[in-house]
Order: sequence, then structure tokens, then C-alpha cells
Amino acid sequence: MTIRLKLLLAASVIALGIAQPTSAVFAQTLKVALGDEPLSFDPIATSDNGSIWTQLLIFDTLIRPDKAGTGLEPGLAASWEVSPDGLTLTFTLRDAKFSDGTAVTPEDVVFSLKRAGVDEKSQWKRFFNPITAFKSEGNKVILTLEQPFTPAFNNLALFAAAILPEKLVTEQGDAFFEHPVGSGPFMLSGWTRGSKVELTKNPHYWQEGKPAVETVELDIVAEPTARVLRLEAGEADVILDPPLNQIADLSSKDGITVGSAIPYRSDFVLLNNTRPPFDNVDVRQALNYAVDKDQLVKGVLFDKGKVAATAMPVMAYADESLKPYPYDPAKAKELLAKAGLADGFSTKLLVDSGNAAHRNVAVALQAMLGQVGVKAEIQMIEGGTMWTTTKAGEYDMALSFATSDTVDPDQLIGFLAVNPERANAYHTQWQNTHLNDLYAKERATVNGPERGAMFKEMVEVFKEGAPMVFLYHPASNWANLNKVKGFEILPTSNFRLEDVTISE
Amino acid sequence: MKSFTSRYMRSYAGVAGLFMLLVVAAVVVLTPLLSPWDPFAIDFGATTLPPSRLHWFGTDNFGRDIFSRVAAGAVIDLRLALVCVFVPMTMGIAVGLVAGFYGGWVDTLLMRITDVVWAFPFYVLVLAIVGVLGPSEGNLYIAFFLVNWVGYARIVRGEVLLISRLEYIEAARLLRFGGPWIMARHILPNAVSPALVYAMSDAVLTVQAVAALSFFGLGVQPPAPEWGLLIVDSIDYMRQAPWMTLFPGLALAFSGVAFALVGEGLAQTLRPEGR
Amino acid sequence: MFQGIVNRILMVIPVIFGVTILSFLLLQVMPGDPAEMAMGTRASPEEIEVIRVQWGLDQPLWQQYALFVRDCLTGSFGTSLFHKLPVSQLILERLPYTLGLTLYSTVIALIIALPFAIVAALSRGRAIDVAIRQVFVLMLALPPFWLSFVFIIFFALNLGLFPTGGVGNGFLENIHRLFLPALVVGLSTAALIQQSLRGTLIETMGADFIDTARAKGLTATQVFRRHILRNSLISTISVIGVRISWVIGGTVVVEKIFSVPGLGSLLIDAILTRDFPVIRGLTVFFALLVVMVNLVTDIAYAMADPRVRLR
Amino acid sequence: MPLLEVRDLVTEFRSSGGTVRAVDGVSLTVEPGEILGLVGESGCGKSATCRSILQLFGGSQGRIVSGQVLLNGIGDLAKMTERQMQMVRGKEASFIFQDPLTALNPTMRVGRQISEGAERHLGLGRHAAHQLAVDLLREVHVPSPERRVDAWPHEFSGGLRQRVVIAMALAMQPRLIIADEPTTALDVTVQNQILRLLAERRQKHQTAIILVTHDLGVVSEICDRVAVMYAGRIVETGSVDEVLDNPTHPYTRALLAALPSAAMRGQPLIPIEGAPPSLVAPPPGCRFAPRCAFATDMCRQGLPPELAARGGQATGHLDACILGEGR
Repeated sequence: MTIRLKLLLAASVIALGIAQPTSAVFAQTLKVALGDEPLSFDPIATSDNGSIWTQLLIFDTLIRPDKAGTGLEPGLAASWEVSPDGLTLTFTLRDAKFSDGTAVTPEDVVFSLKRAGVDEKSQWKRFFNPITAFKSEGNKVILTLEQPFTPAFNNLALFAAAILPEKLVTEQGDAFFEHPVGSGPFMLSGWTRGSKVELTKNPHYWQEGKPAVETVELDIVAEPTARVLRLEAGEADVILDPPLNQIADLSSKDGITVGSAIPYRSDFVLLNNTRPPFDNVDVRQALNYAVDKDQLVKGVLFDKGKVAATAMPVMAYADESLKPYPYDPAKAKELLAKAGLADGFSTKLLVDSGNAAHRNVAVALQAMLGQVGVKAEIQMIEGGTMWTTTKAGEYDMALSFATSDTVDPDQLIGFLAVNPERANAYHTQWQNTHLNDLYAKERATVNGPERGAMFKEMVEVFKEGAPMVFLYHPASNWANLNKVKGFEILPTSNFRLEDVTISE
Repeated sequence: MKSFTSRYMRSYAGVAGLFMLLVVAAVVVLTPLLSPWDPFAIDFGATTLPPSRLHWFGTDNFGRDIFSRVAAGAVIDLRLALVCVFVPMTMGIAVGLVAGFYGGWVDTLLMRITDVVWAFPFYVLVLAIVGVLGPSEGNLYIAFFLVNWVGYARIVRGEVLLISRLEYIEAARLLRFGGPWIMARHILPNAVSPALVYAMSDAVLTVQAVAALSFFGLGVQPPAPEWGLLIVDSIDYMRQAPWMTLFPGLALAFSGVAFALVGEGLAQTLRPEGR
Repeated sequence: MFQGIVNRILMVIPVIFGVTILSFLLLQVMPGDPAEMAMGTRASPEEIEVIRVQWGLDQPLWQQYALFVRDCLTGSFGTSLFHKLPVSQLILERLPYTLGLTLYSTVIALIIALPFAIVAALSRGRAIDVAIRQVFVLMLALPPFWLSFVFIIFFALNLGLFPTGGVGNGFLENIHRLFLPALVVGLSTAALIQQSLRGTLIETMGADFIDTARAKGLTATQVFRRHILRNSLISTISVIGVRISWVIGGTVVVEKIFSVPGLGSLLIDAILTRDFPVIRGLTVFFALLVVMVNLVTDIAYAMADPRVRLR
Repeated sequence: MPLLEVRDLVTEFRSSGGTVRAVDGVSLTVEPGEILGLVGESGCGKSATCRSILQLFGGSQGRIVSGQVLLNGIGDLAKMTERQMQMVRGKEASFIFQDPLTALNPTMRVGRQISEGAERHLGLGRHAAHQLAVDLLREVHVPSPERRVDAWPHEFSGGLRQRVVIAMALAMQPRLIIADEPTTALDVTVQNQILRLLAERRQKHQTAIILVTHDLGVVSEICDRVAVMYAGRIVETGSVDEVLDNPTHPYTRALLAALPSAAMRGQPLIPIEGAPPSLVAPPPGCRFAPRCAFATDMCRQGLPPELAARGGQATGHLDACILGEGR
């Protein structure tokens, strides 16, 4: 049967094609597999992790969080000075060049910061609005505020304040961000949207001798298990976020190291304080007592995380001695009884359908709440509509989380606990005027112990008021081949690659 | 009807498929009696246990009994498959009958609408509809109802056009019977059989599609033990606890094969010439 | 024939018109404000309002539809909220992967389905036929995402034959890299093709003209190739034409698992992030793709089978 | 020496209802240049007999169980392998099928279909094959054959298609043509043209023809001899004039009685009562006995009677009725 012969032939041709070796692997290429895809490289128009992390590899900011995440360190600015009244910020630029070889000038800095604060496209205006005057002077940049606004300085460490070459951006417009030029350790050399970002070492990088690797490939691999398989197959050197249940297994494998760090993130259940019975603080506290957070961290997070005292991450000014609500179902029932709900109640729990960890948490929560008579029906919703749904107040309970963009607690406390503010205590509509006052005061207070005390007080009030069920701070995890040294995830959730080396 | 049953019983594939569906049904009915485990009861002390005498299919990452969950999931999946097939089938048959029988502008209008829906890849449209409406079993139904009827409409219309040309319809027309009467008595029974055969292969694909939607987090909601969801939630455990994906996968494949076999049986019964 | 083709192409126009209306209406019922989605969670209400006006979201429905049709006609299909790029650019970047995967899996499906359909048809009713058919039904019944992981673990990890996913550069590398995803899609397509081809083969083998051919003294091979197989394959063209929509849709699932940056991944991401211009543009585009493929198969069918007349 | 001699041919078909012995001990001969008519009710085994000769069983699972099919100069076809049969079909003997609408491959141009057999057997080139097809179309009186040779079958009417089928059968100048009800599917005027075509061919090339039909009118018109079949067996055979004018088997008589011939016009048709017996489990004895008005107990016993010459019959006129002995 000749037709079958032809088929055999065709099959073998394909088999031959398969036998071809894949493209030669170049030494000193670092392959990182991650799940978040960068969407755009315009720092003022993005807020997704994939974009932010990549931008931070390409662009520099004046100052940046240090690796410990507790303070700030010099970036493009070699040094800085804050006037005693906090109204004038003076930065002295270092001798740095963009990857195309042109020097980074104070004019570039002024251009970039104005863009972040004023441009219509900017999603981050509020972070830079308080800066009202920009001036360049020699190799210095002088920023002026009309009113004291302490977080402004921290905000300059945000990726949105990345320094761009003025000339190229004005000339090319949006097209610039298709092949951006920055002063960071790497430059973009290839971008297959949805698949991978290729970076090459910036020859003009201001840190002498860095980065150590020639090229970096960021591979977008959405499925966590697929990332693990990639690492094991040697097709990735580093993977982010392996499935939690596989971490122990991975760490026992030869040639693979796993690591984890707890970033400024907190997971919690939003309670709609405008809807009974969540308008009753006893009920809200009862729910906090009813959840066995240790069990969640152990059973769902596989110990990759820690129990949270409140929704505020443990960061600058945090009171490390603050204790979480203990697991105490008896106390929970007692509080519910006090609120006239001895028999419990029925409610709905909103969960982001795309978040696998949250799906599991929800199942566990449902069981735990059931123990105290609270019947929670799980309601899945698109990640994309979570925000608008909770904003509109169309929910009872919603499993959610928050991360800090800066190393200063101001952003998150404002977001989570202040009402009225932009998010009205993250859509819980919970309100505490004392906390509101403290917030206003804190923003005008210069960094120091006095400001620290205000934060501590705010967090305590927040905990007592329990507008949410506080759960845990999950770890960010990664795994790498042993030949890779120096990779870590920073408390700000991103990673730097200039110090990473590959040994053969 | 009697001759239909006896002819169907002569098809080995059909009998095997029916038997397999009965097995699934029996498991659903008997499991609460046989298995002491609540499909929703969490036990953090007994997570990811391999299959044993105690837990026939093992336990999952919450310590839930997988056998009980797979059996409970059968209710959801079979309900989804049947509803998502038969409701659109009825809709499609109605559209096809009306379009084919009345012809003219009615036909043109209905068939243009059919063409439009037909133009979208099945998965794309279902994903988009569920994605837009939000994931829930109710919205799954809506998506399938909106999408799945087109195949039937096209098939039935084609059949109606063929049958209408046959003489006895002409005769019936001449005898001045009303349209609905002719459709009900003469056309419907003949046009329905290919639709019924198509429905069974549709059922296989529907069970698949429901599972695929779960994969994207757009399907039935946890902790419901829908099979696709069981598989999706255990993909990360594929190597550590393979039984977590294996058994729901087998259940999915088992019922898929059952539907396919019933379809073959129906095909052999309803159109023995293999037309 | 020429007139037939022109007519057939003209018939496509109202369909495409309907497609745009359906896509538009679909997104109209979507909960959530696109402007707010696009600006992220950090923007103020005033900033969001500016964007709403900019995108014409404050306009009446029919004007928004007109804007959408204009976007489609100019070929941009709108602008992505998150990528900040014309949807058409996103589509064109990813189209080669989806088309490649579709074509590749169809080829694999044919390679698998053809010999088995032939063997099954030749041994119709015997054990081997029953066995082949059940295996193919099983292939159709196995969930593709499950199969994908099994293949990755087995072929990529344990045997090291293929990469675990992603795309490479150049034809040969992609033939290698895309083999597993193409195989997953190809298996279910193969099942559909095998079923229909086997049926057609059996039907054709019993046709009178086969007796005529044999009566001419042709060898069994000649009869099979020239008369049975050729005629059956023609009808397979139309089966593929009908099923191509299923295949294109089927790539959605595997693209995500195998990290193939195709249209399916784009769609899923757009749905999950509610990038509504992308969802809308893509659904229209997908429909266009199907309409075009159907058009091509119809014409090919009409050319291969002289009896078929294009209306 | 006869061109074809079939001896005690037995052919079985497997079906869902069991094994059917459609041909059960048929013997017949065909002389060169002779037209033999094979008549009988539908399902009597006429077609099966013809198909057995060339072993063309279509989609059904047919098998020659025993008997001989001797083709002069070739040997016993019944013992030949499929490969050997392929050298006989078309070249030595060809076949014309009943329904011209389905006998042509709809996706192949008619010229190619006519010549493809000759291409293989005679090793014709492309051009020669094309020319052959044109010549053959002309020979079967298809108008403007040069143009029609490249047409598709669906562009032809039923009558033209049957001409194409005949052209196909003539392509390699076979000595024997088996025509299985070649005119049943056609209307009356076309029928006559087709029959004339066959007669013409016999005239010109001395080609022998087995003509299967259930139309006794056709038989009387162009056949030389006739064989009457009933339930898988031949019950009467002889020259056309003998058998039609002087039928000896009760079945043949009944058939003729049912025929509204010119002589009997105006008289009521006499239908044969009852149905033919099942060929899965045929009754013992004479198979026509259950329907035969003259049947005796003897008829219903033992093996079916053999064909034999009866006293007073002309040479070559045989029947299979035991009652004939005493009549």
C-alpha cells in the first residue's frame, strides 16, 4: 500500500527534524522562568508585576530600596539631601550613561519625574503630585514641595519614577517603549510578547564589572508545574513561584536549591462593613478568632509564609511584638452569641478564580468558619472584576491581598485602613477617625521615631477594629540550579540580576 | 418504539455504552451507602494518602476522600453534559425545523444567525461568554445554550430540506394539513435521528469543554467536585500524588467513551445504512 | 465556477457583519468599567473619567458600535488596555504560532488518522477495527490539559526527547518545540478525522463504481488509491473544514500549558485581565479566521469534487 | 467448444441473518458470439451468478464454495487468485452494471475511467489512452466524443452514462461481456438504444454476451438462448424460441403467464402466489414446490431435481421438473 509508505516517509522526515539538536546553549545566559508576563515597558502606565520587574532591570531610579528592604540606597543619585523642613530634596547624580552611550543628565531626570507626576497617561500621579517644582542645576536635581509630605521621598524609589532619556522619548513617543533605552544593568534585546523577554548586559552600566551574566532570558511560563518541569529539565536556571506543595520535593533534588523570602504582602478577607452582620465589631473579631491561621500556613502554604497580626506587612516601623488573633473557636462563638448570632449565619465569600492558592485557602476557610456556624458559600469571580465588585460594595466577604509598592508603610496603611481615602479602607468602608487623624499627621512628620510611633498606634487601632479577617504573609518562593549563585527575591517582590553569577 | 429498543440492543457498542452509563449512575446512587466519607469533609491529618482499603481512590491535599468526590462529581458532570446537550439540541432542532420547513425569509434570517454563531470557534465563544459573565454553573449553561444549538440547527435544516422533497410530504401538503402538524408527524421523527447521533459526540466534547473551562478557573466553583476541577486542582500534585488526577481523569474518559458508544449505538439503530 | 466563488465570498459579508454585532454586544454585558481596569487600582476617579471620555465610553451605544466597526475596518481592532498597542499588532505577532500549531496538529492528525482509518475500514467489524475505534474514542475523551502534562512529564522530562514548552527561532526548532502541543491537539483531531474517514471509506468501498473499477482489471492497490481513498479524502476536506474551528479553539488550552504565545494565550489573558478591546477584537478575528478557512475548504472541496456546486 | 462453461457453481454470502447460498449448483454454457439471457425474479441469484464468474462481490462478503468457471483458453476462474483474476477482468471478460448513475466514479473524468483499465493491461501511454477513450465513445455513439471525453460523469444523462459504462467494458475487446440488467434503470427509448448497441457489438466482433434481465420481452428480442433461474438454481434452459413458446417448467410457465405479452393483452395478469423461499435455509426438494400448483409430495422430498432433457423436447432444451418425466 504505497500511501502508507508515503506516510511512513513523512513521519520519518518529521522524526529527523526532531533529531536536530536545539540551538546551542550559550554560556552565561541566565534563564528565568516566571508566570507574570510584562505588558508594557512604560513605567508610568503599568502596574503589573511582570512589567515592573522587567522595567527595574532596564531602568534606574534616583534612589532604590536596599536589599533588606528596610531603607533606601543610592541609585542614579550618588547622594541626596533633605532640607530640615522636608520641603526641598536635592539629589546629586552620579556619572552614569544610558545603554546607548549617552550620559544621564539632570534634564532627563526632571523630564522623567514630571512625566510621572503630570502626564495624562500616568497611573501614578498621586505619588508624585506633591512635588511642585523641578529644577536641574549642574549635576544636581532639586525638587520642591509646597507642603510637607514625607512619603514623597520614598516614592522616588518607585519604578514609576524610572529615569528615561528625554531626547529619545520625545522623539519616538510610544514607540520608544517597544525598544526602551535605560541606564539599568540590562538592555532589551528581544521581546516575543507572551513568550519571552531577552536582555543583554548594558556595556555602559555604572556599577563597574556588573552584571556578571551576558544575557538574560525571562521566559513566561504561566503554569507553575510547567515551570518546575522546566527547571528539572535544565531548560530554566531559575524559576519563580513553584507550586507550594512541590517545594519540599524540589529542595531534596540534587543540583537544585530553593529559596523563599517574605515580601511586603499580606492576605486577608475583606468584610463589607456596611452589610450586617459585618457592621458589628464583635462579629468581625469573632471571625478573626474562628480562623486557624497556623493551620492555613501549614496546610495550604506548606509553611511558606507566616501568620499575620494585621493586614500590614512587617516593614518599617512595624511593631514586631504585635500578636495575631489567636485561634479560639470558643471565643468566636461567644462573640457571635453576644452579637445575637449564636446559631451563626450564612454569607458569601468572593474568591479570585485565577488564584490557585486563594482557591485552596477559600476551601479551608469555608471549613473553619463552618465550625462556628458560619456558612460561607464560595463565589468565584474573575481576577479582573474583583476590584470593581468590591469597590461597588457588592460583596459580603472577599479573599484578597495587598502589596506595598514602596518601603514606607504610608501607602498601605492609607490604602487599607483610612476612610475616606481612595480605597475607603480597601472597600470595607470601615472608618476610624482617630486613625484618619494620625494618618494625616504622619504624612507631614519627618522620618523618625515620632512618625514610627504614629504607625504603631494606627496598626493597633486597625487590629482592634478588625475590618478584615487577617490571615498571613505568604512567602515568595523560587528555585534555581545550583550553578546559579546570588539570586534572591527582594522584600519588594522584585529581583535584581546584576549580582547573579553562573558557575560552570 | 419496541422495534427501536430491540434494534438498539443488537448494537454491541450501544449496549456497552449504555451499560457504562448505568455503571456511572449506580456509583452515584450507591456511593453514599458504600462510602463513609463526606466528599467535602476536610482532614488536615490525612492529606494526599495513596489509594487504600480505607480510601479507595486515596485522599487529596485537604484529606478529602477522592472516591466520594469523584462519585459526587458525576452528578455535576452528567447534569452539565445532559443539560448542555439536550437544551441546545431542542433549540437547534426547533430552529432547523422552522427554517427548513418554511423556507423563504424565515430560513434566510435564521440561517444567517446560525452562520454568525457558527463562525466563532466553539471554545473561543464559550470562553468569552463565561469570561464576560463570570464563572458559575448557571453561566456555563447560558454559554452552552447560546453556542451549542447551531450544529443541530444546521443538521436538522439539511434533513428537513431532504425530507420535504419526498413525496409523502408533498401529499400531506396537498391534503392541506397545517404546517405544525406536518412538522410534528412527518418531518420531526426523521430529522431528529441524525441530531440525536450528533448529540452523543457533542456530549463527549461538552464534558471536555466543561473541564477545560475549569482549567482556566472559568468553570464550576470549588469546592464542588466537578471532574475537570478535580483534575485542575491536582495538576500541581501530578507527580507527588498521581491518584489525585488519575481517577477524575479516568472518570472523565470513562463517561466520554460511554457517550461515544451510545452515539454509535444510536447511529447503527437510527440509520443502519450508514448514510 | 468563478461566479460561484464570487457568490460564496459575497455570502461572507453579512456573516462578518453579524460577527461584529455579536462581539460588540457580548462585551457590552461585561461587568466592570474598562477605564478603571486600564488605569489600575492606583488612579483617582478624575483620572479614570478622563480615560472614559477619551475612549468614548460616555457615548451612546450605537456610536460606540460605530467606533468599533471603524476600528475593525481600519484594521486596528481597537487598542489594548494593558499592552497599549493596536489589537491587530498583538494578533499579527501571535498569529503565526496559532496558525502554525493548527496546521502542524492537522498534519499530525492526518498522519495518525489516515493509516488507522484505512486499517479499520479494511478490517471493518473485526476485533482490530473495534480496538482502533475505541482507542480513538478514548483519545477524544481524555482531557487535553491532563494529557499535556502527562506528555511533558513522560516525553520531555523522563525521556528528554522534547523541550517542556516555549517557542524557538526558525522552522526546524519550532517543529521540534511545538511537537508535544501539536500532538495533544492532533490526537483529538485525529479521532474526529478517523471516525469520519473510516465511515466514508467503508461507504465508498461498497459503492458501485468500485465494482466497475475492479471489473476493469485494476489491481487492488489501484482501485484503493485512485477510487476509494481519493474519493474519501475529498470528503475529509470538508470534515476538516468543519472541525477546524474546533481545532483552532483546542489550541487555546495547550498554548497556555506549553507557553506558546499564540492567539489562545492572548485570549485567555485578555479574559482574565478583562482587556475588553482585545477580547472583542480577537473574537472577531477568530470568527474571520474560521470564515476564511471554511471559505477555502469550500472552494477546495468544490474543486476536488466536480459534483459540488458553490451556491 | 463453448467460450464459457459454468459447472455446479455454488456461491455463498455472509450476512447478518446467516450464510446465504445465493448460487446453488448453477451450470451454464455460453458459445462464442452468443447472447445468453438470464432471467428470473429479483433475488433469484442472477446477479450473484454473474458476479461469481468474475468474482466481483462488491461490498458484500461473497465466496465461491465449489464448482468450476471454465473460460476457454484461460482455465478455471473459480480456482484463480485475486491477482490472477485481475488479469482476466476487463481483458477477457468485462462487466456492465445495472445502475449507470452509481457505476461511475463521480470524481474522475469519463475518458480516464474508460481508458484506465486499458492503460494497465495494454500499457498504453497518456496520449494513446486518451485516443482510445475518444474512439470508444464514438463507437457507443456518444455525440462529439472529443469534447465529451473530458467531461465529468454528473454532466451526462443516464443513457449517456450507460454508454460510457459500455465503452468501458469494450475497451480491451473482451470475448465475453456480462451485462447485469443494463437497462433497468433507464427509460424505454433509451433501453432500446442500449440493447441495440450490445447487439451491434456482437454482430461486429463476435463478442459473447450474458444478459441478465427480468424482462422476457428483451430476451425474445435479442437473445439466442435463455436460462431461467429460481432460488439459486437454473430451472429451465434452451433456445429462446423453445423456452418462450414451449415452456416446460411450471415456474417458467407462471412467469410467462404473468407477462402481459401481445398475445395475452387484455387478459388479467396472473401473479405467482407466495414468496420465494429463504436462501439461508431452503426447503428440501424442488424449491418451487411450495408455490407450484402441480406440486406433489415427491416434489417436496430429497435433493432439488437436476436439469435434464425431457422426452419430446428440442436439443438443448432442459428443465428441472420431475413432473416433466411423466407428462
